[in-house]
Amino acid sequence: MSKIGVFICHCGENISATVNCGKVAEVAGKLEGVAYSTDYKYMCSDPGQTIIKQMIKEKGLDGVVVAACSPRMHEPTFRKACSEAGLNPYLCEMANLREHCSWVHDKSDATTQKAIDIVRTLVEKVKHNKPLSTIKVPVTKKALVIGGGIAGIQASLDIANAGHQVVLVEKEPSIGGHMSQLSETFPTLDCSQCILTPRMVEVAQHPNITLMTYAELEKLDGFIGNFKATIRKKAKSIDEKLCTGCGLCTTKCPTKKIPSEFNEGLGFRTAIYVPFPQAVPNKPVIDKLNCQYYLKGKCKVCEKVCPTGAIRFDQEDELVELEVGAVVVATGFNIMTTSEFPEYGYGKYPDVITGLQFERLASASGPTLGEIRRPSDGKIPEKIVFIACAGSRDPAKGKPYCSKICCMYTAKHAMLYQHKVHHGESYVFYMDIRAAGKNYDEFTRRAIVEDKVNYLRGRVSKVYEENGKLIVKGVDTLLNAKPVEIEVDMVVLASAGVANPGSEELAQKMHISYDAYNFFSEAHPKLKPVETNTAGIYLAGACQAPKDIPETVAAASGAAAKVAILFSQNELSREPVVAVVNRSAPPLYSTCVGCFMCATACPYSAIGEEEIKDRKGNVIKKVAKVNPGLCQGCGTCVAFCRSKSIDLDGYTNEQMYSEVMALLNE
Amino acid sequence: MNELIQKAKSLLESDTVQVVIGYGKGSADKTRAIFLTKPEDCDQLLFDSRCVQNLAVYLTKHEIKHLGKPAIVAPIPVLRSILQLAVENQLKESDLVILGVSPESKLIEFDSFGAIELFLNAYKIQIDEKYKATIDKIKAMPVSERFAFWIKELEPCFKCYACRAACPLCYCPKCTVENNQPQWIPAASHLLGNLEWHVMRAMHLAGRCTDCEACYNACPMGIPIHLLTKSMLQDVEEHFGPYGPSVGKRNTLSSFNPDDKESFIR
Amino acid sequence: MKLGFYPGCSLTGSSREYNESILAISKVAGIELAEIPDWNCCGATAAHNLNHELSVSLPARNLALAELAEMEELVVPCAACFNRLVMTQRELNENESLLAIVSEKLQFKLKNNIKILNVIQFLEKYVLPQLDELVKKPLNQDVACYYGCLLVRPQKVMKADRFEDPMSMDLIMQKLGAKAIDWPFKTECCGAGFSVSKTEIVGELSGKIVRNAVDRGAKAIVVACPMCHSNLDMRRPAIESYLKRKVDVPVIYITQAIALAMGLTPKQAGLQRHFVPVNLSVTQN
Amino acid sequence: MTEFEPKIVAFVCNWCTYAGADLTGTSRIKYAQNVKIIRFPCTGRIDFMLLLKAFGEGADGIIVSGCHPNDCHYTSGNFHARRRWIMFRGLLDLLGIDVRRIQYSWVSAAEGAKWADVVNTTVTAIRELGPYTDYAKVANYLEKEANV
Repeated sequence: MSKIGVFICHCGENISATVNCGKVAEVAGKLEGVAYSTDYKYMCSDPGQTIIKQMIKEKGLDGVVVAACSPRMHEPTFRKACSEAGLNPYLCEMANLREHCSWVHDKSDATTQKAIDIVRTLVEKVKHNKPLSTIKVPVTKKALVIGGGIAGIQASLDIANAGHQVVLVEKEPSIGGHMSQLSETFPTLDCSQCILTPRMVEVAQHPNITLMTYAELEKLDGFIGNFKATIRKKAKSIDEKLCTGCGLCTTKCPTKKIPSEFNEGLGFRTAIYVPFPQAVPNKPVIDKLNCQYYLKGKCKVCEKVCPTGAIRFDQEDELVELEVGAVVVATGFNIMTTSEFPEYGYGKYPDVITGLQFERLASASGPTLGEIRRPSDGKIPEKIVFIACAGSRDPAKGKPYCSKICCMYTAKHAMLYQHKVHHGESYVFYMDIRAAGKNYDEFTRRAIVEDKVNYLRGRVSKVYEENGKLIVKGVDTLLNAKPVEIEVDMVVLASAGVANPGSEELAQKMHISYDAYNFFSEAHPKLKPVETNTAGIYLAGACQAPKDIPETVAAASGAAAKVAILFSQNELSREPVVAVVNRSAPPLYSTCVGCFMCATACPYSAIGEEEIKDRKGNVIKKVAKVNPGLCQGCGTCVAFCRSKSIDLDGYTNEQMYSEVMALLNE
Repeated sequence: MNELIQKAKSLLESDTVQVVIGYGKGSADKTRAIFLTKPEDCDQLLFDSRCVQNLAVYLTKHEIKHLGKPAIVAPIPVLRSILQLAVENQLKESDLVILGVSPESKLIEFDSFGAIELFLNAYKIQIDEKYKATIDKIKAMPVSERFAFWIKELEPCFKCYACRAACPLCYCPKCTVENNQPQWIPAASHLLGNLEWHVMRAMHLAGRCTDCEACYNACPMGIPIHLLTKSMLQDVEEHFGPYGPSVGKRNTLSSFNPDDKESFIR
Repeated sequence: MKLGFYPGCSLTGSSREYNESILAISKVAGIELAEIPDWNCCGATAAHNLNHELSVSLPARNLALAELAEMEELVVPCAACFNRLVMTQRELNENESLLAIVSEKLQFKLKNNIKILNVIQFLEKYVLPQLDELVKKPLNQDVACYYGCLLVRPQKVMKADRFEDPMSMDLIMQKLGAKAIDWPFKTECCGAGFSVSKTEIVGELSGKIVRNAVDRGAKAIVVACPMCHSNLDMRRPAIESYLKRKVDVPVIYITQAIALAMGLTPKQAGLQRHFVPVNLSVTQN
Repeated sequence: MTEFEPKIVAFVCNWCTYAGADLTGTSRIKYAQNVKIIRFPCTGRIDFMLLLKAFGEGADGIIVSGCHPNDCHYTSGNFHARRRWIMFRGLLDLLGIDVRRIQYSWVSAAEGAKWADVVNTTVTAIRELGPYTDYAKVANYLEKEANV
């Protein structure tokens, strides 16, 4: 026989104005299993809570129903009170008499009767409540940051500076990402490398950061606080401990004509290479796909010239397993290589280039040492056209979204061009100028007014070559709307920002969601912008959508803060509302028959297999097993289980069943 | 037929399998399931149009599993059930040898579940027009009359659970009806319990049933419970596309499409 | 194999050679084209500028006649006719009330599921597979394939690949042994209907097309649309007066090019009907 | 004779409809008293058997309500529930269990007014249909036997 206490709250007059609280308490007191029942003006006040606590002790209550406001409001309050009086908090339930009864009905006997029905229902539920304890999940205070661009660098530094271990994984031989390729940055025109390289060095030297370059995530298992990551460290073919980074090998390597990724194909590199002079780590890797030795079995020039004997041709990929508590995904973006736009001639005409290529031309460390020279013949272009929205805002052929950064960098490009080629003429074809941001509109205005960049509002229909010139056919839609044809020396496409190739695969490895364009999805577009739907995995930067540097850095610091918050606790406490697969006596061991319909239905991939073994270790049967770290307690699995073998603590079959029975039986 | 007998013999002789599940002569003019463990008994095997029992039901039975690895005589309904059992993780390819029987009574061997699926592509589940007509007729009744019709149909049910025992997909070791915490369905047979039992049975088969009619064939009272599952098959097809067991395809009810269409949710 | 065939007005008048060459190559390829009995205007230009219902009803009648003749696929060589028929089919499939109005007018319930093929789609599906065997005299010339607008737009309906830089005719021409030059004017406007009202505009627009083709070394311009053909060919005087120079590059239908490559005579291909003479030594050697 | 007051049970999810009904309360929007709410974590948790049991225990009508598609707190519980309801509804309809007595709806945490409307229209509809005597006769079969 249960000993349940029922506490009816008047909520001032919020409840008692329409519900006869005294009557409710009186009737509730007579219900089977109710040992004590009372009503009080403010149950949530200190004296109110004291009544509950006293009665738990005095009457030895084994269940409590507080009939007051919505449990969404005060359930934690009353559960805490019960807990303080020594009663398991999960033996306390709330009956919602305010939002669901007194506020929505007029004063009448029927309203009071409904209140009684609600209380009776919860009393029946509480009879079947079990003591539950919060689930404690230990937290491994080490973070994995995937991607070593400015987002990954910022996130790593912030987490490391908060005192936690970080492993930063970068797939290229150096960290730095797209930002290291940029010339100057808007809206201040300060040099990208100058502000980035100190951060890169800081990463390399930080005692809390382990840097793994030329490495990729192979697998991610586990759950918040307890991930197990497998990292593939691709063979660099050098012994990093011995290599001093002297660079002799890269100067002697006979294979010199490999298009440089860092220079976007506008320069060359060798087969053993450091992607750029400021690379971190500043040690070379051998590109096996282009190295003569790997291709033909002969060469080994680098091995001969290496003063420390650091070359290792037989090195193999290495798989490293890491235990981490949180993951920050900062894999960045890429730009559309516009094969979908044959009319712009990208790939056909060497002097039609992407914005990223223009960055390399404008960069002091680039292939032209910062002089704007066109790729075909090295001439300084006298006239240049910039095409904005090359692929963005184009549902027919490109991407329907706005790539956000192009308006600003196109203005910057035109400005840099005008600064470097004083007599040059520049044109920008645009749809709209989207320059929302601190000092952004001023910047684009400066390009137009001070640097005399010709902005033409209209689209380009075609770029073609005639007599060594590029003819840009477009339209100027303003005022005297007319078709325009401009003969130019170079065309720069502000290509749409797109998700990195392989991001879909990566998202699947991590079980995070992604949108139709393969950008990773945040848990909530407004209130959880750096969280993913998987607890413990956060997003930073342009892997989520195209972002500029300030926005990326802000997101990275936001993600780092989330990690630091997580790491501020030794254990995570979770509501024990999780699903459980039953156990029974042999020979059944569990009524679960292992059809795993629940596993396919689980939104969190929280259900796995468990082998039930006999004493000799032989597998008797395979049953479902819920990982309480991953389970979020939706109970979808419960409704699927044909044999009722899986149940949800807090909302068990018995509890829900008795609620239905009680509600309908006066 | 000889082919089948020879194959069964050689499987037992070589000890590839320890039991052959097949059809043999039953009482009167009927056939029944037989379980052969000795090569010399294989001559008892037969196959003809009377063999409608779905033998796949034995594959998950504890008693049969104990006999060792089985070979099973599998006409199309059995093949469908085997495939569905595989989808539900109840069978592995290495668990059994399948002696497929084509509609022309030819022996077909399958080396993988994929091969069964490929074969079954030519034999999609099709609901007989006469059943469709019956279902339509029932659906055309006014709701009260329809309810009365079914209550009357279900009244003779005395919960022998033969329907459950005959169904290859009712393989749970402990059924919801045996659950008493809470007692979802009253154990005794009476109108409400009968109704609840059959609703539950049909729902548990939604999207899984392969339309073998074993339940109906097994029912001693001849209650047309197969109409329920057939109607649900139609519903599956109407709402979620073509139906049929398929390896690697999620069960209709444990999967979803964000664009699922309905017209009754406000 | 028997396919439905809708010639339209142009193919019986100004572009008879288009008709002749299609029929000629079909015969060689063993394809029977069955003309829609009692066909009428496709609704182009006049109708679709003035009366929407009429512009749908006219092509719908043709579609209905084709359905009555139990045609499953319909070849429509004229790009304008093709455009009208396809647009009509789509519109009737999307607009039930319009379909009801049109069905009422025609006294016929359209199933509206005929597959409509333009000449390129027809060639790709039925001629291309046998082309290797049928080419007897490869064309060893540089040609410019000119697509114009009607075969590729509106993109949503036509679903042409790379509609700013289509390649389908180029690929067929390469099969014939010709070299299809890479040029930027494949889909530029030829001036279309201004041919009649403002010929000087056609002179300028078509002039730029012809000039670019010639400057890039094309020895012939290959087309698949009667309108394009007449502007580039018949309006050559206007083109020359715009360009202020003489241009003798011939304009041929892709079907004529195939006919020549199949070894048919220039007459069978209808080459004698052009305004700009087609110099055989230019197209074939 | 007093007017028939239908007994209606509402099965709702915690995150959308329960919160939506809370909002109805805080907005002081009045609705009929006939509906009593049972809180589930998610519509995905709602076992079809509970709906049957509710009719068996004398409910005249049922409301099932949760998050709008794509808004599920658990990302996809409501999608699973929707499929289940599509199938369950078809089966009940075939069996002559009156599907008009089950109102399914999506009510978000922001739709306090919609909740009141769903309740009121359901109450009106069930009132018109009258008590569910067909089912009650079957359900009371047991009691009658016990009384004999």
